[in-house]
Order: sequence, then structure tokens, then C-alpha cells
Amino acid sequence: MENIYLPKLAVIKEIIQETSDTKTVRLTVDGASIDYLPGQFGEFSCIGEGESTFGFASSSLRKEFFEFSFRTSGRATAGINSLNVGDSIGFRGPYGNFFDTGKMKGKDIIFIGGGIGMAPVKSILEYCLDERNDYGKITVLYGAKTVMDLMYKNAIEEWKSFANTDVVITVDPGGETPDWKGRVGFVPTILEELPVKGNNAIAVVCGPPIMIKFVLKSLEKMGFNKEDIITTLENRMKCGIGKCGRCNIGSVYVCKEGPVFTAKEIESMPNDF
Amino acid sequence: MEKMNDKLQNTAKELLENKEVNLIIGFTKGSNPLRMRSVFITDPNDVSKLSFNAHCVQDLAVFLKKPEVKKFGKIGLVVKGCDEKAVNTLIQEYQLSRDNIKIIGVECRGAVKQNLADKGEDSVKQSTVYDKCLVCEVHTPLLYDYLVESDEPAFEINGDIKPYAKIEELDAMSVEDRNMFWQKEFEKCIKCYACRQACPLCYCTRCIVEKNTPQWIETNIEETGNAQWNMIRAYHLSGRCIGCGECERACPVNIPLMLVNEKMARDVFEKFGYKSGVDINAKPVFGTFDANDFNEFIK
Amino acid sequence: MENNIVEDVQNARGDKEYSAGGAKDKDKEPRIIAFVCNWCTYNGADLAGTSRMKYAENVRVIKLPCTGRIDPLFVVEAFKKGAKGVLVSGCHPGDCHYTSGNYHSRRKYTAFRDLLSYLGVDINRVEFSWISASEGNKWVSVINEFTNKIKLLPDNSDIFSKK
Amino acid sequence: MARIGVFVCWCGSNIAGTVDVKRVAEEAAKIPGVVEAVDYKYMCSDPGQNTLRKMIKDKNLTGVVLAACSPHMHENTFRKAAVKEGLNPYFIEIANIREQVSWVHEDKEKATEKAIDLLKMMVEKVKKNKAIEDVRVPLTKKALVIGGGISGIQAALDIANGGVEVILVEKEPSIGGKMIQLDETFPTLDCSSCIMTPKMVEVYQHPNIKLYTYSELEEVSGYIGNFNVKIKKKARSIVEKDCTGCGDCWNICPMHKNVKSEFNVNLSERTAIYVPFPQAVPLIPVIDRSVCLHYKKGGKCQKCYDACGPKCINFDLQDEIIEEKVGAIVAATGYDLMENSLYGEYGYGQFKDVISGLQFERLLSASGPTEGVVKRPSDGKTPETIVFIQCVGSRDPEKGVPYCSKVCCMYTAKHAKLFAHKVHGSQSYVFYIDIRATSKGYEEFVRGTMENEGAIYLRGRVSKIYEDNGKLIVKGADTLSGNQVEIAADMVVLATGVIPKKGSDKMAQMLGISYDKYGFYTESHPKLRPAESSTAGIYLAGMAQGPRDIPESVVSGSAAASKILGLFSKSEYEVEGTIASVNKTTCVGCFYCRRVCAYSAISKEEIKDRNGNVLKVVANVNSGLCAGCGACVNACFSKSIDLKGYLDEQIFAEIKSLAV
Amino acid sequence: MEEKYYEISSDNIEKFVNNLVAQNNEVIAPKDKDGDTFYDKITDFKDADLNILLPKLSFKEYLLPKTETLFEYSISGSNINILDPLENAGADGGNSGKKSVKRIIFGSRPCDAGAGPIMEKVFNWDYKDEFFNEKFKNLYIISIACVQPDNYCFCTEAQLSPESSYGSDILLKKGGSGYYAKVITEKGLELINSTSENAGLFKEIPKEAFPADKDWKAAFDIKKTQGFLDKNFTSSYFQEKFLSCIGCGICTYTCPTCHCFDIQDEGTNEKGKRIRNWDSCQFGIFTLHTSGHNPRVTQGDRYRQRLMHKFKVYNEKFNKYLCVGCGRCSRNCPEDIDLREITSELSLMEDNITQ
Repeated sequence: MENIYLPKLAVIKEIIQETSDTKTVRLTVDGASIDYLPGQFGEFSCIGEGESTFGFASSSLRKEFFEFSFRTSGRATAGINSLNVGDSIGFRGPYGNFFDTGKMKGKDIIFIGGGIGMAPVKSILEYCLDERNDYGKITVLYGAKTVMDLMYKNAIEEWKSFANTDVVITVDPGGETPDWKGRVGFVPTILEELPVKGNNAIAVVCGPPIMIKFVLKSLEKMGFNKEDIITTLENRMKCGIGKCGRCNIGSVYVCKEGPVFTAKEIESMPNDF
Repeated sequence: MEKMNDKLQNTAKELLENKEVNLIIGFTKGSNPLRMRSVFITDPNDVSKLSFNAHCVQDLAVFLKKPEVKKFGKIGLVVKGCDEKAVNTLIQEYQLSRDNIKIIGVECRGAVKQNLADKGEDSVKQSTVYDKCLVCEVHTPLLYDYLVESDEPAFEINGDIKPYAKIEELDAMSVEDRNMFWQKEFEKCIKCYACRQACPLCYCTRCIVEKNTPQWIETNIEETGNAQWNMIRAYHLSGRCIGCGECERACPVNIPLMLVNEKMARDVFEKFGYKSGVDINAKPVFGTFDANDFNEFIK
Repeated sequence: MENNIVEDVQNARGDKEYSAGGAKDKDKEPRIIAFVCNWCTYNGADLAGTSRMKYAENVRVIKLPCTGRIDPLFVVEAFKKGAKGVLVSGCHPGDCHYTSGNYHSRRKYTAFRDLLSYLGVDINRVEFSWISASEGNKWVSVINEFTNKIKLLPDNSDIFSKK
Repeated sequence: MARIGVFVCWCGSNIAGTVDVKRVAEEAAKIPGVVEAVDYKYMCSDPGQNTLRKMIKDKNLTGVVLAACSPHMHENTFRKAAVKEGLNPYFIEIANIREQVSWVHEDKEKATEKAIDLLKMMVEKVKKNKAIEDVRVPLTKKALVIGGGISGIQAALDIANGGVEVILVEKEPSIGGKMIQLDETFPTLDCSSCIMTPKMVEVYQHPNIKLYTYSELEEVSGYIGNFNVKIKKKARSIVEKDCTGCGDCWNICPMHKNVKSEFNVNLSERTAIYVPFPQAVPLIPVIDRSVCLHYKKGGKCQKCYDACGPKCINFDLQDEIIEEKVGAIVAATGYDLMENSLYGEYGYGQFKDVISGLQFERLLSASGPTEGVVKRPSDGKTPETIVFIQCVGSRDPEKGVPYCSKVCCMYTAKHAKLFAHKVHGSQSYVFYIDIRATSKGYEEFVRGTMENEGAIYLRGRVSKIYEDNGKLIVKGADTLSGNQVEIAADMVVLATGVIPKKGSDKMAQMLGISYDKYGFYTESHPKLRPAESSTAGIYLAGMAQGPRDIPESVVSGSAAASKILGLFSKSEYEVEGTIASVNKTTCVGCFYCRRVCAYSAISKEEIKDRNGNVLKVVANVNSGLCAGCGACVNACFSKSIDLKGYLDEQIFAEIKSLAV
Repeated sequence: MEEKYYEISSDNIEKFVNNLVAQNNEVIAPKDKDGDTFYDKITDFKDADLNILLPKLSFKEYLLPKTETLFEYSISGSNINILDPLENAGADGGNSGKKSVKRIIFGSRPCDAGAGPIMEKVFNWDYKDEFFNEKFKNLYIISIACVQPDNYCFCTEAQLSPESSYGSDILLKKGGSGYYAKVITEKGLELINSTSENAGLFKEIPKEAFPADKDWKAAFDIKKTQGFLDKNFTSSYFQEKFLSCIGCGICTYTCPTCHCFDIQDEGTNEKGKRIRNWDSCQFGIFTLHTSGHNPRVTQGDRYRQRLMHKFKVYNEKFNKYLCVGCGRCSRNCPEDIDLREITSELSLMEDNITQ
């Protein structure tokens, strides 16, 4: 009899302190990664403190580990935050749908992420970069409130090293430091300044609701079809498997039918998120 | 009742027409003839919905804590004397500005227990009203802007029924027996938090039970979590509870919460001479101290 | 009758998970948690130490700045986590380092004790004392007397911890 | 990602003799989050501290727990060591296994178990610690002294002499307070004005003191180091800088009847334009507009203006509001005397020759209405028999106040003594309850009055006074002999009780300091912080705190001054960061926290939306005022306020570590 | 299974129930507790209170306990041990799957009986929740048809009826010498044939002899309610109507079909368990994001979710309304919010819109 709430124990291989209150944790199960796809999520727990839902932040093509990023905010995340390399994390998953990479192949892609919402974007971005030749021009636009809030500093350098790949990093006005060399401005503003066109292109967006709202408008202005704009929704979840009744938006259970949706799909949902 | 309703309606109409309030919260007929429910009136033409009788069990002051209701700004509230004390306490605790509320006090002759009314009881007598009505000192509200007098005579109290009799009984029990009594009661709890939601003074937007850093109250809906919740609820209401009894009325599993609230109210009065909800300018009993306070239990 | 209750409770505890191995548990010394203020009682306890006085080992001290900080709900938490007795101790009335913390606390505890007792917690399990920094001997006697009292109490559980 | 280092100190055999330190360290190493646990002979020694520092650096520790002696011994030592390695000092916790384990227990097994428990508690606590920065508050190095009596003057002079600017605000036209009204002072009988006047002049001339007389405090806001005060300078109707104090104006003023002199306690009259007394500082008159004919009769009278050489009288002057920024405040608002008329049986107000002690001072004073000759107010005759009644209002919970006014025993003895000196062959009777003469030379002084001056002390109360044939018949009890006594006196002097200055409660509310049920300001701590009010940055001096005599008032003035000089000796006011902080998202603004705060550290803060609409009002902790007691945390129902260093989570973690 | 029909006398039904108790089954029936009736364990037929319409709470907790252990753990250093209650005898008194005892609900109403199979869908639509399934499998339901629904009942509108046998293993109807019984499932048959004595208490009758259902008429069309909900997510109705809702959650907690839960860890530093607890969509914190954003801010938003879930979402997903029309939410609501009234109003509003 399968206990669908039973976590596997994953071992912490590495912890990357991204910002003062965010971390990326690299995990292995039996010494390797698990099977999952970008866009999917898992239930990660500090045993004894509780479970939290996070999307995968790593490329599923990299087999040595899988990772997620989190911000310490409540009891469960504080628990995870207290763990060290070698400690175990409870893991259930992968759950939910994933990015349709088939649809993305051969096209130009712009990846847009804001704050900790960059995590799922990183997963699909690195997936695409791992098979760089399958895709057209890749543009990455990543924004954070301040320079201090920028995550994935090492990864960013790696993204930049790929051919035909533009990486644009921006911080909100007022969030820059004197030696900041990136852009300054809100993500939608910077986005509209980028040389990206909507034809034969896909946009992947994730971030805070307010950012997504304005980014969608900008993308439409830039000629993207709603079907070609893909985002992930981050509703509060507990079970992750369509039982606990928390994450639905209208008739859509985000945990099962999401979290990846096109702008077109979102448009048809009631405003309940 | 007719005269009462007329006055109620006229008062409400005037307040709305003169824009002295933007909303009137009062009672109206409910889902059956022996049930009343709250009604929210913004249009002076709707005041005919207002009425009052012995089935107006709800403490409408509870709505004053709702953000959706607060948005209306100035509010006219129909309250019975017992419930009005909640308004006083809300003012005392800075949850409500006296300027933002018009208190339409109604003289109340006692409210028929809802479980009896649901079985058809319609008469006000000492065996049908709540215990709080038997000890009521505020049939006429303490504070009001308008008073709607009752047309009904007061019911007779002959002492056959001792309100909150169980309190003395519990006091006389051994601690183990009390333990068992409450354990049995709290076992029933389903942690729906209706006691909290129905309480006009449980106005925290983030209840202590929702805080998990640290986890003040275990989340389980079993003996430990239930006991902790019920204990802490009672503790937070000690010296504050005004005895409207809404928690107990709302409780779907009939935990006698008023036995705790009333007991604490009595103890607080005995030890500190303080009664909650009486004076909007009083210092709340646990917001102050006296150097000569009760000290006997301390070595 | 009383014995039966105790036995029932013990039996009930025996087959539940949190009793952590019955027999051993019974031999275990009762755990007492003392919440004390930094300025009077903690210093009083230190004085007992510098004076090499001896007292029961059962107490575990948690230091807080002032009795005013010792939330009655900490007592509940201590019971939840298996303490058999809880001591709350601070500066004598009038001596509070923060003027009035002990006064406010005393008021709250007055009501809180009534509530605990009413809900069926043996109030003998909660002790309050005013112990000044010079009262090392008082600390010793309070701890010893309290420990003895707790040892004599039936191993009855409270409504906050699992039976 | 907790990386905690544990150090178990042997303290020689002090700990290691009773506690198995090796086992404690071994057990510690097993606790999740502990990266290394070691034991060491003397952690507080230099090598011990170096071990600590080395591990912090080498193991990149996020927290340290020392199982050692009481934190009251070496917490600071270890914190300082940690800071040197860049670790926030609040990530150091100490498990007290010496004073509270090894020294108080004998059973090694049990002591070791307890030590392990205490250590576990601290490890769990330190895991939940957050970095705490001490609070630094900038200081405006200028002080405000409220009240120009002896304690205010002393405070102002001491501060000013310490090189700090002072603003002295006095309500009356002159400084000097009650002391300048006194004749001679006990127990040395030196002349009050002889010792007071030079101090008053020094204040006036001091380059660091800005004096505002005839001025009142209007508003106080801000907090320690940063108070903003508004002072209302009432219009004197005199252009002060031009006035020479020559007296031409008051000498010509037609209003010299019916205006009772406040200074002489109604025993003489003054003019409408007046200086309260000849040695007033500043020697600048003031026009009492309530009686001046110029104001009352529509500007007709301007005799003083005409007489004034420098033409410094300006009838149109208005009250002025002066704003000042100060860093500290001394409240030395002084006292009043109780109304004698409360005691009908003594006939005060009914019989002219029943007077108060302060009035008698004026009769004794060479600068007084009778130029120092004791004369009856009724007929100007020199009295031969005076009855002094002590405890009029004091120690009388029913009619007066329950407390002792402290100075009456002494000044009555002084009065009797001076009366004997001035009127030879006279007789004094003193009705008393107890004699309280507890300071240096006091007892001898009272004895002297009894033994050398022949004053007759009667222990008992006076029941009635009535007039009979030009004499005041005083009926009373001598409880020592058990006899009823009846004395035919020429005069009766009442030693009336001391009460706080009228309006001191309003002042306290303005300052945000606490006061007792009588209205005396309460000290932050009656023993340890007697010069400080409950509010940081506000200090207390003189009778405003309660009855005290001149030496004590002077000492308290100096004490307040030294506190302020100490405060100002640093560039910033520093407070430990272990203070309360509010979660403004969840705070509902019930302000129980504010009610229980003894330091007025909690204020209301409005949370507004982008359009400036108030969304809610929440509590805000003023870090400069918070003393870190945590009473507010307990008062908070929604647990929206917490105390840094003693977070709820930390306490819970400690308890949880003990779970059995 | 082909349905079977029986007649059983009043005396025999008492014997039958007492036999079931004697066979060491846990028998649950409506039982009086201080003047109110709750489902509770009985030890004798006489304990059962069969006169009342409905117990105050449903028997949901026998399918989805208030608190249920999902697993236990122990921690020592960095070693974590996890104990699966589905594989090991659970420690929490038979709440967990493996140890799930055979329970018989006697005297439930058709509405309550209907809740099981409705909930069963969500617990099995993809991932199979064996905690639920084990209990459901071991729960035997003998219900008694209603004769007279009250004002708050709307089972007929909710696509059941006072005489519905949906979800029951055995349905009893009053009549004859006591009751007529319809056995719907093998489980029902198992109970009757559990002993020869039990089997002898029932007299098999032809289908025709079993009293026919009355022609229960729905007062309104629930499909229209769904129709309204389909199109009017932003209707001001929800915000206005639920001003009077105090968000207590009683409606969800006393609902036989509401199944939302929360997952939490509890224990000491060394050991503990992960549990799931009943939760309610009526609480603000239910959907509150970590960021502070809350999709459902007002009580109107939250009650709308309840309506949507019951009368739209669930039906779209599982072709069943998540409501059995028992009316408990209305009866128990301290503010007299009446779900029957609301669903009926919505269906009328749909009518008005379409006309």
C-alpha cells in the first residue's frame, strides 16, 4: 500500500547562500538526481518542522543532483535553513506539469524572472542551455529589488558563457550600488527595451504577481502570442497532489494541472490568484 | 414589538438619511420564524427589514472587527446590553473610535436559547433564556446614542434555576475530576475556531494559533492541541470577556465555554474588582497593576 | 478509587508512543523548569552556588530579563514538553529592575493560576516566588521544597501533554 | 545552517570536579548543528579565549555555546572575543554549569546530566539567535532644566560647569524657588539668601546657561538625545535687554494696595509692575496684567512707562514660543504646601495670627515684611508665646496625606529656636507626633531647641483653637503625661505638609514620565536609579520626587547633572540591542504593550496606503527608550511583538530541548 | 451486485445491531450527548437515538479523522527514521490505514451515506489516498431513509433524496413489522450473513414488496446554480451576502463532504509525527502566500470558493456535486447563513439572467 504522503530522504550535497535570506540546496537521492522535468515542483521538508512547496531550480538533464531555492519565512523554511550538508531533507515529488520543451525547440526564447521567482526559470533555462543547439536565440532577463537581493550569481556567469545568449540583469530603481554594472529599472520597462520580437519566439515568465501582470502586457505589446507566453503559478499548497483543496483557481488544481500555464490559459481563469 | 421595530427603523432611517452613518447593522428575520439574523443596510429605504425580538441571539458587535465592514466608516449598530459591552471594550482597546459608531441600544428582556428555539420554543422565561440573561445587569445598554425601549415585561426569576451552577460544582471537585471533566469536553473540539470567530473581542488579524514560529498551540485536533487551544483562548479573554456567550452558542460540539469565561470574569472581579466592558475609559485589568495586588500564592 | 485513576492514566500512557519506555520513565527524576529573571532570582541562584549550598538537581533554569517577560504560556509549553513542575521567580515587589514587570506579571499569573486549576491542572505543579539576589538560601529552600512536593504528587498528567 | 562550537570549561576542578566535562563535550558533539565540542581547563584565560577565537575562524562558526561559569561572570569576556572574529556578540550563549551545577550538586552523574541539559538548551537557543546590533542614538548635547529652585539651579550649574549648554526654565519671574523665601536654614542656621543669592547670580551670568524666567514648558516630544521642546515665554511687558532694574517703575506704580505679595506669602503687598523680591534674578520687573491699570482701564495709566529711563516698557509685548532641541531633561518642579484651611479646628484664615510655617519664615526674615522683627499679623505686636503644630496634613491619611513631609520637624525646631533668639523671654510650645531628625547634626539641633531655648515639646494633637481676649487658646492633648493642655498663645504656626507642585501631573504627562498617586515623580528604580525617571533621558531632582531637605535637594540636583554629563560624555547614546520589536503586519494596535511599558517606549504609528489613507495604527518601539524588559511581549495577544535576545522562539527551543 | 430486499421486525433490528456489537465490531450510531445528538460508538441498540433527523456532525471523521498520522519519525543526530503507518501498526489508535478497524455506521441518513463515495473521488482521482481508502473500505453503512426532511434539508436538490441508497450498504425504511431493508452492496450482504443468527433475522422479500420511493420534487434546479456560478465569479452577490459571515468555518467542519486538510509536523527534537488536520477554506490563512499576498481577501471571496468548489468545480472534475444537501452548514451557522436559501437564490438569479 503506497503512502502518498511519505517523503523520501534526500541528502544535502551542497548549500549555496544566495542572499541574506535565500539559499539554494542541492540534493541527491541514492547519490544521484531524480527523474523530473523543469517546471515541476516537490514537497521539501525539514522532518519535525514541516513541508513546503518549491519548484525545481536545476536542469533535469544534470544527473548528479537536483536543487531548489527558498527564502526563510516560516517554521518549515526555518527548519530547512538550519540544516547542514550531509543532513537529510524529506522530499515528495516530482509533482505537477512541466514546460513543453518540444514546443520551444527551434525557437527564440526569452526567460524572464523576478526575485525568487527566478528559480523555476533557472530550471528550464539551464535545461535549454544544456541542449543549446536545439534552440534559437536565448535572452535572459532577471530582476531583483536590490543588488543584495540578486540570486544565482555564479549561475549567471555560466549562462553568459553560452553562445547566442544574452543575459540582462536589472535591479529596481534605488536598489543599485555605486559599483553596479547591470541595468537599473523595473523588469517590464527593461523588457520593452530589449531587441526581442514575438514572432517564432517563446517567453517564459516567473515572479511576483504584480511583475507578471505588467510583463504580460509588455510581451503582448512586443508581439508575443498568449499561447507562447508561459508562466508558473505559485499558489499555497500543502499536499501537492490534488487532495487538500487549497490551490484551485476556478476548476484548475494548480498542483495537478499546473503550475505551468500559458498566458492564454491564465486569461480564462477567474481572478482568484 | 411593533413599537420597538418602528423606533428601530425610524432611528436607522434618520441616521442613514442624515449621512451620520454609512451602514446600519441590525437584526432581521432569518431562515425560520424563530431565527433572526444580521442585516447590513446602506439604503434608508431598506430599514423596514430591521426588527428585534427574543430570538436576536447574535452579538452584532462581532462585525466591527471585519475589514469588509470597517470599510464603511461610520456605522450604526443595533445592540443588546450584553453585546454593547463588547463595543465598550473595543473602544477601550483602540479597535474602534467612538466617533465612528452610533450605538442603537435596544432594551432586551432576554434571549431564547437557540437550540430551544430550533425546537419551537418561543416564550421568554427563566427556563428558556441563556444563563447570561439570568444574571444580566444591563438589560438597558450602558452606553448608547439612541435607546429603543422594550415593549415586553421582564420575565420572572424565582431562583429555581441557578445560572452557571456548574461553576460551583467544578470548584468543589477534586483537580483530577475537573481534569476529566474538561478533557471530555475538549475531546469534542474540532478546532473550527468558531468560538474565536464569533467572539467580538477576538479581533487579532493573525491569531496566536496561526503563529508557528514558535508553535504556541499544537496543531493536532486531539486532546493536547484541543486543550491548549481552549486554554489559551480562555486566557486571552480573561478580564476581557464581556459574557455575550457567542463562543458557546457558536460551538458546534457544545463545549460549555461560558463556564470558563464566567469563572474567569468572577475571579478577576474578586481579585481586582474589575468588570470588563463597563467603562470605555477604564484601564483594562491586565494593562495595569496595583502594588498591593493579590500576592498570597507567591513564596 | 484514586489509585485506579492513577493506574488508568499510567496504563494509558504505557501503550502510547510518548511515554518512551514505561519502566525507565517511572524511575526518572521529575523535571522542573524554572523561569527566572536575570536580575534577582538568577543572581540569587548564582549566590547559592558561590556559597556552595546544595540543592536538588531536578531544576533547569531558563533565564529571562524580567518576570514581566515570563509569559504564562511558557508554563503551558513546559508542561507540554513534559515538565512535572514549573517555577516562576523574580524580584520582590518594589524591587523590579524594570520598575513594574513583576507587578504586571503577578496580575497575569493570579488569573492564569485560577484558570489552570479550574481546567484541572494540579496547581501544586506551578510555584511562584520572589527571590532576590541576596537570597541564595531562599532559592535553595524553594527548589528543595518544590522538588519534594513534585515528587510526592501523583504522576498524573495534565490536559496539555499526551496521556 | 547552524555551525555551532561548544566549549566545556573545567574551571580547574571547580567544574570538572563534579561534572564529567569530557562526557558533556561528547554529548554536545552529537547535537545537530554542533560542528565541534571541546573541553578546556580555563576558558576565560587568554589561551582559552584564543581557542574560542580560533575555532570561530577555522570552523566558520555561526554560534558558540560555553558551558562555564555564570554568564554574569564572563559573558562579556567571551562576547568581546567573538566580536574580534567578526561574530555578532549575541551569538554567544553560556550554560551556567558552575554556579548552578557543579557548586550546588554533589552527585556527579546527576550533575553531569544537568550540565548536558543546560548545554543542550543553550545550543537550541543559539540556533534561533539573530544578530543584534546595539542601538545608537545621536545626542543633542544640551540639557533642559525645568524649575529654578535650589535643585534645578544646582543641576543647571553642575551641567554648565561640565561644559554643556543648559536651558533653565522657571515659571516665576525670578529663580530661587522656595529656598529663597526661607530665613535661616537648619541645622547650621546660615542665612538662606546668603547662600542662595550667589548661586542665582552665577546661573544668570553663566555663559553656558540660557535662562528663561516667567516661562513655562508648552510641549515636549522626541526621546533621549533628541527632545524637541517648546517653551512659552510669557510677556513681561518689559524689553529685558534694556532694563537696568533701577526700580523707578515699581516705585511709581499706583497699584500698591490689595495685590498680595506671593513672595511674602500674603503678608505684604506688591505693585502691579514688580520684582518679587529685591534680590530677584533676573532683576527685571514684570507687569501683572491681571491688576495693572493700563490693561484694565484701556491704556490710560502709563506711569511706569513715563518713569522708565531706558523706555524699556512695552505694553504690547506678546507671549513668545521658543523651540529648543535638547538631549536630556531635568524635572525639578518643586513642591507646594498644603492648604492650611483644610484644618478648620486650627482656625487658619479665621484667626489672623494662625499662620503657616512659610509665613513665619517671612516674619523671621530680615528681607521680610517686618524686616525680621517677629510681629503678629493682626496687631503688629510681638508675640511672647507661640504654639507650633507639627504634622498639619502630613501623616494624616484621612484629611491630608499619609506620608511624612520630612522637613517640618526640623524647621519647627528652627522656628522655635530663632523665635527664642529674637524675642527674649518668649515661650514656644511644639505639638508633635514624633520627632524625625535623622541627618547629620539634626538630632542635636532639636535637642538644642528643647534644652537650650526652653521650647516645650508636647506629644499630641491639637483639638481646637479659639480666640479669647486677644489670645489664641490652644487646646490639645499631651499624650505622654496623659493630660489635656490649654495654652494661651499669641500666635500659632502650622507646619503644613508638602505636596507636589500644582500641575506636576500635567507636567509628567507632557514629559511622559510616571508619577505616584500623590503626583510625585517616580524614579526609574528607587534605589539603583534614583535620579532617573521612568523615561530615558529625563532625570529628576528635588522635591518633585518627594519631600526632602535642602542638602538632599542639592545632592539630587548634582546627581541628575552627573547623569547627564555622563550621558553626554559619549558621542552617541548606546543601548543594548536586546530590545522589543513589533511585527507591524500582524499588530492590531490594541496597545496593551503601551499600557504595560514602564518606559513610554511604545508609540502609535499610522500605517498608510499610497494615497495617505490610514490603513491601521500599530505599535512602534522607540529603540532609544526601550529597556528590554519584555513586559510588552507578554501583553501581546497576537504575539506580534518580540524581545531580541529572548525571542519566544528561543525560549520555546530551550523548553523543547528538555522534552522528555 | 444485484440489490436484495428484506423485511425485519423492530425486535430483530435491535438484535441485529446488538449482535454486530457482540461480534466485536465498532458500531457507530446517532447518540444523545447532553441534549444534542452526535455519531458515537454504541454498546447497545438502546444507545442509538433514531428519532432525530440528523446528528449535529456527520460521520466524516471516520473517513477523514480530525487528526491523522501520515507517518512517524525519529531523529538521532543526522539520522532520520521514518515509520509508515500504512506498513506498520500505527500508534494513533486505529486512525491510520493498516490498523483501520471494521466500523459499522448504524442509522445514518441517506445524505450522510452519500458523502463517502463523493469524497472517494477526490482521494483517488490520481494519487490514491490509502488512508482514506482503507477506512472507507472498512466502513459499513446502514442508513435509515428520512420521512420528513426539515427546512434546511435539500438532498433532493443535491441530486440525492430522503430515500436515496447512494453510498449505503444497507438502506432501511420504516414500515411493516419494523423496517424494510434494501441491501445494495456485498458489504451489506456480508453484515446480514455474518452469522446464521443474523441471517435469520432478515426475511427476504421481492423487490416489489419494498416500499417505493416517494416522488420527491426538487424545489430548484441545482444545475442552474452551477450555471450562475459558471458565469458570475465577480458578482457582487458574494460580497454583499457574506458580509454577515464571520468566517468561523463551522459550515466546512460540520459538512460531510468538505475534506480540506492541512499538513503539520509535531513532536520533540527526537521524535514525532507528521499529521494532517481538518482545515477550512473559510479561514484567511488558508490561501495566504508567504509573500503576504492572499488571493481570497474577503469573506465573500472565501464563501464564494466554498460555493464554487461544491457546485461547480467538483462537478466539472468528478461529475458529482460536493454536497449531499444535509443542511448542517445552515443549521449550525451561528449567523444563520442558509445554504439552501443561497443555492436556491442563485438558481433563480440564473433564471432571471437567462430570461
